[in-house]
Amino acid sequence: MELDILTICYLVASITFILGLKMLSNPAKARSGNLIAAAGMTIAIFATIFLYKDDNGKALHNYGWIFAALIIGGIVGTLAAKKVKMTAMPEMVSIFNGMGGACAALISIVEFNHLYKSNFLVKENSLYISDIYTALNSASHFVTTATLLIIFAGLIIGSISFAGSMIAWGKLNGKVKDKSFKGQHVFNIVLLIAILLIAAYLIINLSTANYFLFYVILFGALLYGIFFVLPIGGADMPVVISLLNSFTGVAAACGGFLYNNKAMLTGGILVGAAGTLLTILMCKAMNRSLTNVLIGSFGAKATSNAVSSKDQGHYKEISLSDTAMLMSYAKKVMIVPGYGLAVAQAQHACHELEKILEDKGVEVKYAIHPVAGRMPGHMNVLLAEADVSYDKLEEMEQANEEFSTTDVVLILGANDVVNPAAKTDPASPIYGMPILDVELAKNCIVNKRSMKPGYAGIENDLFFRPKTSMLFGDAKKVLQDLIIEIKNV
Amino acid sequence: MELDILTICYLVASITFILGLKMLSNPAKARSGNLIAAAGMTIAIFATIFLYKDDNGKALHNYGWIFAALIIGGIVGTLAAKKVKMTAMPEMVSIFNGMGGACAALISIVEFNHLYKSNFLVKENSLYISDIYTALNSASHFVTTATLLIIFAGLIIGSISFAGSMIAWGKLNGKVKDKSFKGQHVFNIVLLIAILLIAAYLIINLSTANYFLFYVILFGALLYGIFFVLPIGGADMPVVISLLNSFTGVAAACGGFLYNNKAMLTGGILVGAAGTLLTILMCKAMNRSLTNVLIGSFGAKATSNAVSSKDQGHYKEISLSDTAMLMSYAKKVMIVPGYGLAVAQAQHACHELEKILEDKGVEVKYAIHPVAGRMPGHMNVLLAEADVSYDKLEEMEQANEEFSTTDVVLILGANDVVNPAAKTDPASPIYGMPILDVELAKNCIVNKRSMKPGYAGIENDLFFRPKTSMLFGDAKKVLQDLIIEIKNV
Amino acid sequence: MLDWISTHEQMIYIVVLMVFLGIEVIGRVPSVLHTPLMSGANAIHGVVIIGAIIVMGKAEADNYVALILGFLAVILGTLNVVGGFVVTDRMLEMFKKKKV
Amino acid sequence: MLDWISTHEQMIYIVVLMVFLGIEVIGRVPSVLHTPLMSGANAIHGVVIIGAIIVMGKAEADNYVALILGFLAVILGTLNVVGGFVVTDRMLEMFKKKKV
Ligand SMILES: NC(=O)c1ccc[n+]([C@@H]2O[C@H](COP(=O)([O-])OP(=O)(O)OC[C@H]3O[C@@H](n4cnc5c(N)ncnc54)[C@H](OP(=O)(O)O)[C@@H]3O)[C@@H](O)[C@H]2O)c1
Ligand SMILES: NC(=O)c1ccc[n+]([C@@H]2O[C@H](COP(=O)([O-])OP(=O)(O)OC[C@H]3O[C@@H](n4cnc5c(N)ncnc54)[C@H](OP(=O)(O)O)[C@@H]3O)[C@@H](O)[C@H]2O)c1
Repeated sequence: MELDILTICYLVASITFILGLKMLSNPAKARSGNLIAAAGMTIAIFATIFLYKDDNGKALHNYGWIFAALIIGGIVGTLAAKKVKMTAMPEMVSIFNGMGGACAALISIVEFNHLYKSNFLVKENSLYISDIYTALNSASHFVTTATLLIIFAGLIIGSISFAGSMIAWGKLNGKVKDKSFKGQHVFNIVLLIAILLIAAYLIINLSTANYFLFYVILFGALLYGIFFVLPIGGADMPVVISLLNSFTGVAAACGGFLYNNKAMLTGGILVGAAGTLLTILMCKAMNRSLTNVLIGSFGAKATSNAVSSKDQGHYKEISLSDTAMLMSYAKKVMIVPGYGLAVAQAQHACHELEKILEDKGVEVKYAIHPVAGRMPGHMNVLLAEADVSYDKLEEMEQANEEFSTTDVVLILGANDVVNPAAKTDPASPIYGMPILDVELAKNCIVNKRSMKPGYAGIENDLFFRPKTSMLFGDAKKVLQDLIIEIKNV
Repeated sequence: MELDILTICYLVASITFILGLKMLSNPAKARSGNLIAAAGMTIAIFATIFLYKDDNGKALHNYGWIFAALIIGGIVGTLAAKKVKMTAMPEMVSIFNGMGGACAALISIVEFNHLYKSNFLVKENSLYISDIYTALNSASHFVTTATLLIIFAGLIIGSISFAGSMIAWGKLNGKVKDKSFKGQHVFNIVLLIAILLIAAYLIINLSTANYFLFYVILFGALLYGIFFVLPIGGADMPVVISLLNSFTGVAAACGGFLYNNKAMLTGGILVGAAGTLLTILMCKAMNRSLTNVLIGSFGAKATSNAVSSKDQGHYKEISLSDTAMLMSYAKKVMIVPGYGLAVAQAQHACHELEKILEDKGVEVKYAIHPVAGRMPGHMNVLLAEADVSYDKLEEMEQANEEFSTTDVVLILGANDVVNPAAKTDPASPIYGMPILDVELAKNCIVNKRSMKPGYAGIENDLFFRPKTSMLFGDAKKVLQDLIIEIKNV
Repeated sequence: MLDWISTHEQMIYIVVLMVFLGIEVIGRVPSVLHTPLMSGANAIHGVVIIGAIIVMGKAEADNYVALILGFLAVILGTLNVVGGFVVTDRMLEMFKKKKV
Repeated sequence: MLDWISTHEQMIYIVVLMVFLGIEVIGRVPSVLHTPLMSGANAIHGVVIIGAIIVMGKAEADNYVALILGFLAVILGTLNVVGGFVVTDRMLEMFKKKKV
């Protein structure tokens, strides 16, 4: 009876997961989708606590511990998620993802000990093993093999996901620098194969003599996770996190097999599949291939390019006062924010500039490129933090239509997303990526600190075009000075 | 071993069904999608024949019969499908759908007899029932109830689908006329409830005394199928067929439960769900609601409207010779085909007209409205039959852009799809349906036999507009005469 | 009833998931493909023929009802499958030039 | 191996169908929603906490390894779930005006 209700709860949960994810991919419904999935999750959790029975009909105990853990995790999680700065959210996601991976790995460890004990030590405990047997509702000693297989899968994937996410987190907040040694890729591959071989060996003949290898695997997996992420460029972390995210999904699914638990199984697989596709979509949006991101050839090329690139032609600079003039007397100004704005944390100054210009009767809009910044929606999040109203933000398509009627385009720390090479130069690594056609506007003012390239590490012709003039300096500083100048106009 | 291969074959089949359906909804891949599904089906069929074992490990026998049936069905099916005229294809689909429904019903009948026999008569036969027991891999006498439930569901749904499809077929080829008597809807509902009650009664206590009621149900279901479709307007048959199509899907799924056969189950449910959605989409395309189609209020309104509608203002006619003149000296002519062209079977004449005009250096194109005719793609199919080349067919969007540069629009038996009321008159039943903006063109010539309304049964303002002139007569006849006239120009 | 749910848990899951898939999969079909899609789906539910084959193949030689009905069922099922796929293919032929 | 397939037939089906669903369901996500979607998916795989709870709840009072690791696992799982959903919600707050 209770078990049947539990089943139903799980079914409900699975459905909410599917619906939730579906709605999450639709701007109008995303938020409610998230809440629906959350509701389903809550149901699944409490149903498990109160209704779960092992195959001898024994209910769960240790409620004290369980709730303690739930409360601790719940509070810490909420606080962390509430306090984190908008722009630091990808880091947060990375951490939480790591937690999930670790959780999966821990489960595998405990279950392994159980299984090991009950198989090779105290036989009186064999009650427990019979338990797993039936849990896997299958016959033959084949079970232990299958169980082991699942346990190991959960352990390895979970650990990789955990270690990887931690590194990704470190990179995003700059604590960890990109590191890679010669032939690291070879090393990684060898390491992975080694892990799998040991696992296979243990699965086939686990014995009191070799069971410690289990921990070798654990260690190896953690190591692999680290070396897997270390060489990848910090800017690609969103992609990496999304990938690790789908890993964790698979790890969770392993748990689903282990406990023959449909909620875990469906939820895990769902995320595993969706996460993988999402990762690919993310790469597409920056038009790169996944392998390209993982092998990081992009970053490599970048530096080389940056070095080799000679300053082709000359660019003209513009003074703050001239900029102030130009903008104050413009009818329409479009601001193109980029990664630099986020680095300089200049969103508030930017909003202020907007207000002052509006007071002067200038129409101000923002042109948002889908992959401006370092995560999709980065600019939306950033500007929203400085509460810029949403009707001022224009998607790339609309923006491109408006540039022709624009007097001044102010580019704040954006580079690749306005690089004409994406349209003109088939050799360019960003060739084919849709860009903002800022050149359609009458004037184009670019603020960045130097002539250094951006994420893609390539020269930007735009800076050398007649219509363009450079306004060097840190975005925040420049904007603040600009505001003063404009006030004095 | 064999059983495992069978399982795999079924899995493969299920996957091909999903992929096939997915590709079928994408113009570029549709055809290969159909072939993939067909391949999967073939695998499933032959795997069943050669690998299936009942739960006592007995393989199938009666191979002679089976293959005889397969060959007969295969040959007849292929011939019928190959010979049928393009425009009669919906009829064909309807027949095939009916066959599927009948097949499901027959299975239920046979299984019922088995179950009945083995339960109430010769107990020595109980081998068979144990068979179903295990087939449903569940315990308790509850099984028989569940089995009965499934058998009845298959019987009822299958029969309805069969009878309904036959009526739909009859309507499409004009053999059956729309019939409905006062309070027929009430009658239908009562009939349905009666069927369900009897079924419920039998499921709970089937006995030698009442088992004949099974055949009452069968009869009732067939009757319901007939009365369900009879009152619905012939033009709505595509929608009805699509609905019955999803019914048959569910009936097939019942078989899947009965034999615990995943291929049947997944295939059936897949079609059941997709079919239902498709039905709704079809209604949307003509912007109507499903209930509206089924209760047929539309058809009713139609007649009433047609009667009540007074000829508002006056229309001008145009002579064949003038039409010939106008077209021969036009730079660009757009032809708008509609249901009337199909009725008149004038596609070939139409193609000929096109060629003659082209010889005279006139550019001729066709503007295809998505729901012109009586089935989606009807016009494409029709014109393709008279091998009009595809680059001449313009989807509604492109067409609407081209009208402004068009000298003469020739409307052949189209009406609703060019009715401006869809844009201007919120009261109109077709309000909101996108239409072809033929009024953008310099001249607009409408060929139909009278001023009678079309499918929607509503007046068409277009006919009374200054730019429009009517050219009455049967499309085929008119076109043939027109061709002669043009030759003489 | 309830215990039926947990004994058939996996079946239920398969059904639910198929329903979702069925809806998701044809979500964005252009209206010009409605008829071929309907026809293709129609061919797919011909999978019911498997049931017919099983009935036929299990029928004892003396059980004429089963034999005859089964025989009929297999024929009808085949009609549904073969006819369905062939007709669909012919319809799509009409659209093939579109692809280019 | 092979017989494993047919004993776990339904499981396999569920997995396969979920994979299809996972792909179909997010097929058309606009790039601006990538991050929230990732974050939401991340919260969903927190369902692994169920496993942690079961471990914890089964652990015998004397089995400290299980107790401690289980305890840790539940905390981490909760972090994943709660944190994940909250963060996602905050992200989407950013887009809410978009909806209007
Ligand atoms: N959105 C995503 O999901 C995502 C994820 C990963 C990667 N990416 C990639 O990131 C790039 C985004 O393009 P983007 O134009 O936004 O950024 P970008 O191309 O990386 O250019 C950023 C520019 O900002 C300047 N900058 C840095 N700090 C600054 C500061 N404090 N003040 C003023 N300027 C500063 C830099 O030039 P100086 O050093 O000379 O100042 C740099 O050229 C694209 O290539 C995209 O593919 C996007
Ligand atoms: N495509 C689909 O999937 C589908 C399915 C079901 C319903 N529908 C509906 O069908 C309608 C299609 O619009 P439509 O403009 O193509 O057709 P329509 O609105 O039904 O008009 C057809 C016109 O052709 C004329 N006609 C009939 N026989 C003729 C002949 N032999 N020679 C010349 N003219 C003839 C009729 O006028 P006379 O009688 O005066 O000649 C009639 O007004 C829409 O309302 C649509 O919603 C479409």
